[in-house]
Amino acid sequence: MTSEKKTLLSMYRTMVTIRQFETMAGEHFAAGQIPGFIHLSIGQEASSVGVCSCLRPVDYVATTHRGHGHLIAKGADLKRMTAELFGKVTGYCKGKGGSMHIADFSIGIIGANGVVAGGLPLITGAGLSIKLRKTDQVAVVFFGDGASNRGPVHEAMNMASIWKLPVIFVVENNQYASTTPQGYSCSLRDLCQRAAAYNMPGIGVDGNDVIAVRKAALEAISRARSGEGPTMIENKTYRVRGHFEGDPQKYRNQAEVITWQKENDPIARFEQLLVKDRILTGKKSKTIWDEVKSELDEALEFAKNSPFPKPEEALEDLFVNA
Amino acid sequence: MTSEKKTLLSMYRTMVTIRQFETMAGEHFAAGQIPGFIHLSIGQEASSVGVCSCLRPVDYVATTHRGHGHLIAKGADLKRMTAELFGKVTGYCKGKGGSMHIADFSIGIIGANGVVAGGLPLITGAGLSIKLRKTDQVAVVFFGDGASNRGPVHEAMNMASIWKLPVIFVVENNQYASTTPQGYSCSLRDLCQRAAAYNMPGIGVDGNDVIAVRKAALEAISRARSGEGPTMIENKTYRVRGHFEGDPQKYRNQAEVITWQKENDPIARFEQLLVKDRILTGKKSKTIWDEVKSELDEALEFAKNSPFPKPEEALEDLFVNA
Amino acid sequence: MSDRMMSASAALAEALLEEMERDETIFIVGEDLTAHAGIFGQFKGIPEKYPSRIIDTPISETCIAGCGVGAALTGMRPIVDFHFSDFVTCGMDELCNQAAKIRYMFGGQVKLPLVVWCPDGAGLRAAAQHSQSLEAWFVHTPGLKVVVPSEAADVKGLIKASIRDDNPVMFFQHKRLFRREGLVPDNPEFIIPLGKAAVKREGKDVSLLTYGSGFFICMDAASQLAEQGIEAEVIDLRTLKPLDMNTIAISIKKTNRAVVVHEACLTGGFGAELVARIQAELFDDLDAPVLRVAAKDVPIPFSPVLEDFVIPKPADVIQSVKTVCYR
Amino acid sequence: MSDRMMSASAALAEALLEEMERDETIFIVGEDLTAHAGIFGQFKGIPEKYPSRIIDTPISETCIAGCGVGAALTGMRPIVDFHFSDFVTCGMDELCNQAAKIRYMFGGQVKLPLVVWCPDGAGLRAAAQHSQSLEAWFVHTPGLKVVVPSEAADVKGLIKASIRDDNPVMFFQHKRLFRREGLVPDNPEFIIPLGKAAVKREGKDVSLLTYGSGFFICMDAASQLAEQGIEAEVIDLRTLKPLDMNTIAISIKKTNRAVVVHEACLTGGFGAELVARIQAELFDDLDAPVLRVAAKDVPIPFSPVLEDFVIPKPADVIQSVKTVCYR
Ligand SMILES: Cc1ncc(C[n+]2csc(CCOP(=O)(O)OP(=O)(O)O)c2C)c(N)n1
Ligand SMILES: Cc1ncc(C[n+]2csc(CCOP(=O)(O)OP(=O)(O)O)c2C)c(N)n1
Ligand SMILES: [Mg+2]
Ligand SMILES: [Mg+2]
Repeated sequence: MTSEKKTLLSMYRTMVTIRQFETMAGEHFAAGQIPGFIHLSIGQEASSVGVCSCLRPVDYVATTHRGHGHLIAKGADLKRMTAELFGKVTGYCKGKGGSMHIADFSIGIIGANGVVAGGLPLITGAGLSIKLRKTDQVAVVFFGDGASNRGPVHEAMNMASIWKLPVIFVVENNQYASTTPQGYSCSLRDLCQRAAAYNMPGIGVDGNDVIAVRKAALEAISRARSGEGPTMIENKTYRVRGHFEGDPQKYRNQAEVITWQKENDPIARFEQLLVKDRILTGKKSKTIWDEVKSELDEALEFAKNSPFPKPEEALEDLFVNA
Repeated sequence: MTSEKKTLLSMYRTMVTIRQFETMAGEHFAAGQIPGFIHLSIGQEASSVGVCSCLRPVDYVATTHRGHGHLIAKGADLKRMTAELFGKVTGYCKGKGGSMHIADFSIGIIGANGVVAGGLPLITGAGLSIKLRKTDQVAVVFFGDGASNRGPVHEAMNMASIWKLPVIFVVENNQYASTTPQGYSCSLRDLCQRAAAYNMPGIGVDGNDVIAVRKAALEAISRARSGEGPTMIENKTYRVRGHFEGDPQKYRNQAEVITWQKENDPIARFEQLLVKDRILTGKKSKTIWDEVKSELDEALEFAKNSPFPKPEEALEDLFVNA
Repeated sequence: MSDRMMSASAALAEALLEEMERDETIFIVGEDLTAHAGIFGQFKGIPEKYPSRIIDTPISETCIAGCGVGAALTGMRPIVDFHFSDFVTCGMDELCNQAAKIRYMFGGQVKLPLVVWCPDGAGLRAAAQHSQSLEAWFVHTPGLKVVVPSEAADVKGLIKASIRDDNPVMFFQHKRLFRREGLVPDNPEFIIPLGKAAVKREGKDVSLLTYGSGFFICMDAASQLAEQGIEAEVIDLRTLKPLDMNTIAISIKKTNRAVVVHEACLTGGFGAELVARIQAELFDDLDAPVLRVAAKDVPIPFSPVLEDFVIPKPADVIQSVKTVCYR
Repeated sequence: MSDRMMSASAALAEALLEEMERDETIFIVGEDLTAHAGIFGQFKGIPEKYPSRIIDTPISETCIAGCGVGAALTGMRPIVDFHFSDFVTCGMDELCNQAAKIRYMFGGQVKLPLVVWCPDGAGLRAAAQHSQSLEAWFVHTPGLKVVVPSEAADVKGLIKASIRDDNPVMFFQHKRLFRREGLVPDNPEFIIPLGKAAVKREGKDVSLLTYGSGFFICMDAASQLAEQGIEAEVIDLRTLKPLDMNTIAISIKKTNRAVVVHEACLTGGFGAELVARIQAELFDDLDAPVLRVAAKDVPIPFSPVLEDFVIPKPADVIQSVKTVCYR
């Protein structure tokens, strides 16, 4: 198999992993086994995988409250992620973070973020750091259509632009910010138009087409590496689950959701393509889904069998050498 | 004399008043009679007067640390302004504010602001208030090229746009933000291009041409009043004094300053125009300068003869009914 | 007129509906208000009754806060919904450098009738960035009033007083207490003046000074203490600024002992201010140091075991009470 | 090696030059740094020596702060210049919800060596939005260290310790004290560990606990008090978090009286925390209440008469000392 084909299959597998991970998380949340609240990115897997499939472990990613997909696509460990969601001591953050606060600095994930748009100033700092250290890393930040109206986005895009930082701003326009339709909170339909305000290329992409997303990301990365500065990518997609699990969703018609699910599912679309190009068969696909399932079962087992932290461990990890 | 001519002459007089007021302030600051620090807008009078000549007392203006010109153009009382600069109890703020914090709510000046871009969120609120109260007022905010890179600008312009608020965003691009050249801190030369990011008209104007500024302002006001929403106006101008009085100005060549002063002084340009159109004569102009001078002498006298507040008055004015 | 059992959330909505009826300059502005009547359902009925006076915004906390300030300066009485109190960080300049200072800086020219409504507090496994109690920052900012109600009736009486106040008021309401029910008077003119604490349980042995979620912790502790023969007086401060030192002093002159309880983390919390004032003003009345019970000095962790360990519990109050009572 | 007289500003620049020489991951980022070597000239020599490591930014406090955080997470040791401490309001989320919480939230995975340098304080007739002392907000934020030096030598020793610390440090330096000179050791390894207070004047009658500009007020008051027969011990806390309670306790066990002095406004200031701890931990050692001397609870007004009235003076310290000494 060519390396290109391998890549495509591995992307498919990652999308399937995200889908199954989040489906599992949703179920266990509904069953009361995951505390707090969780935000699923089901239906947006192409955005995570299209972008992160182009990144190496040394490249940085900052993500959001809806970050499971980005984390998995960047290579995060399913066991430690699951355990973190369950609040266990074996989780990525020893149970201190939960769904909204997972990071893995060893593979360049500088953090999910509970503050909408909170990742943008940080990624600008990561970009500056790359520039000062003169490495060929790139730094990617994911944020939402809702986030795009926050002030820090403006400051970060401007700063990345004037310094020509190797940063990629990926806005995932999933058409809602919590209860608020994108078209209400912004007078533009195409958020990538805002790139022009920073003299930066803005690429609008069908965000449920993983190949198109990947192409845009590769273009942005090549710009970043060659010192031409940041790029904004808008992945147009759709959030098929509620904002958070349990969301009453009075703000939209379920028919809209179903249409997206049925007609524009990024995994189904990619699968069709792979089948058409004879990279995947129905049987192979089933194998992948099954393999992923057992990987996730293992992760779940691991999480369930792991202990909770000891209460006093709440006092650890605040300061280095404290 | 036609009313049009009267308006033009009154605009000229206001520009002269601002120039003389600030020249006086600079002198008294240098002489140690004005405490703190002051920022002069000498050379930018066309922007203040071009815009404010179109406003009525009921219309709102929010200004900046460099606000004397806007205040005077909006009709502020010279005596109370001068007294405030001197820290006297007869000043606009009873000595509590100083140069950076003057307001006159009775004529719609909702405040100068020591926080760069601090006026933009406030003016959005004023705009929303107008919309809710259904009056025909308009709300104008002045801010600098430096300010334009702050996040609140993004949030305010977006919000004003989606709600079609009767707000006018006037960016005074005087080419420097303290020591920082505009071209360093932003990848665009024309800040009015950023209006497009909010689906809002952005008008670039020769900010030292008071007639051009007025024209742009009238256009924006008519849009605002007819419910079409906000407009951004960029007045391209130049700060001929230091950022603050006493600024060593190592960041620029004095030749640049002198060129602007000599070749692009907004008052001289307007005077030439008025003389050419036979609205003003050299003699009439001298009379205006002299009249303004004596008005200012009076203001100065008033300020100097006014008492300082009593120390304990520092405890007043914090809360209503406190 | 009689009292009804209702939730803190319903008490808030009722108060707002009554006030919005009374004064048409009142409006509410913030994120995600109309679809679900606020993300906690706290504005139930308002989107239907006053659709143009409850306004959804983009995610723009800085400008939302500033919008409130600008509207308050120009004739309106805005209520800004801050979504989660944790995000006051995104509007600190508008709250602390603008709202708090404008009247003073401009020599008293203008009034600024603004209510900043902030749902706060821990206990929902919402982790470090959605669980804070940040009232102390605002207590340390001259020009702001700070209100932290506990029971449903307090919510109603205090939000009304806050709305009618001509000054900016930071109003913190605990997320975990929205559904908690309490008796609320039926009278639309039931108003609790800012700056009045309430003695909610009388006792002679120790004064428990508290507010917000701390109140319920103290009431719980007080019942348990009573069984052990210690009569704790529970004072619900309700307003932190202005502070009702008078009620506190009367209590301490009687009990000669005090414990301060709040959910915000210990160091630099409002309890510190309270202790500093008490020992300065009532030094000779104190038979023991004033102790503080508060969250431990870490961000709020996610895992239930950890979170429960960090936030204060009745047992912590009981222990401190026994220490000051030397038992 | 000997001591040299130098200004606090020169001490800062010298320390930074030495540290930047030692460690090439250190850089400075903020507004208007290069043209005039910082708006107070505080980075003298650095733009020439390390032009690529002192970086001018647009006016974007939010992103500047975030930039520091992001760079610290990815191998650098940034120093963020906040221009005026008043504008921390524009970076509160990055400081308090990000920098302070990241290490903890992520279970200790990463270190965050960040210094946030904030010129603060009143006395320059700069009015309400350019004169604040806001250290208390950060003391109340778990995850941040807080340093407030007074003398030139402290500036040098503490900035070095802050830079070498692997945690985020808020460093407040008073604008009015930049030109004030003091003896500074010549030794590039002269470092003052965070969390060590200094007894800068010994005395037996009362402990004056202070930091930053308050230190000079206390030294002045102490000389005047000495003439009147009261020997005040002056403790310069230097670091507010971590706090050196040990040095404080030793002093109070000797003097049995304390007055806390700071320039920040009284209510909810750091003095409250100090008093609360002292009375809790040293109750039996106190012969009098611990009093606080601080700015009055209003924004800083512009007019010199007003500003001078609002900020604390040696006379205020003297009066409080006499009160606690019952004279
Ligand atoms: C600064 C801030 N404001 C508000 C919130 C509450 N909040 C969490 S997610 C969200 C919507 C975000 O929308 P978007 O950016 O489009 O991302 P999506 O949820 O669609 O992925 C809101 C309002 C927050 N976490 N942080
Ligand atoms: C939020 C904030 N950051 C920084 C400053 C310090 N400062 C005052 S004026 C100024 C430059 C402003 O430049 P610009 O917006 O272009 O206005 P101009 O001074 O040119 O009129 C700066 C950095 C401030 N007052 N507020
Ligand atoms: Mg969205
Ligand atoms: Mg400028």
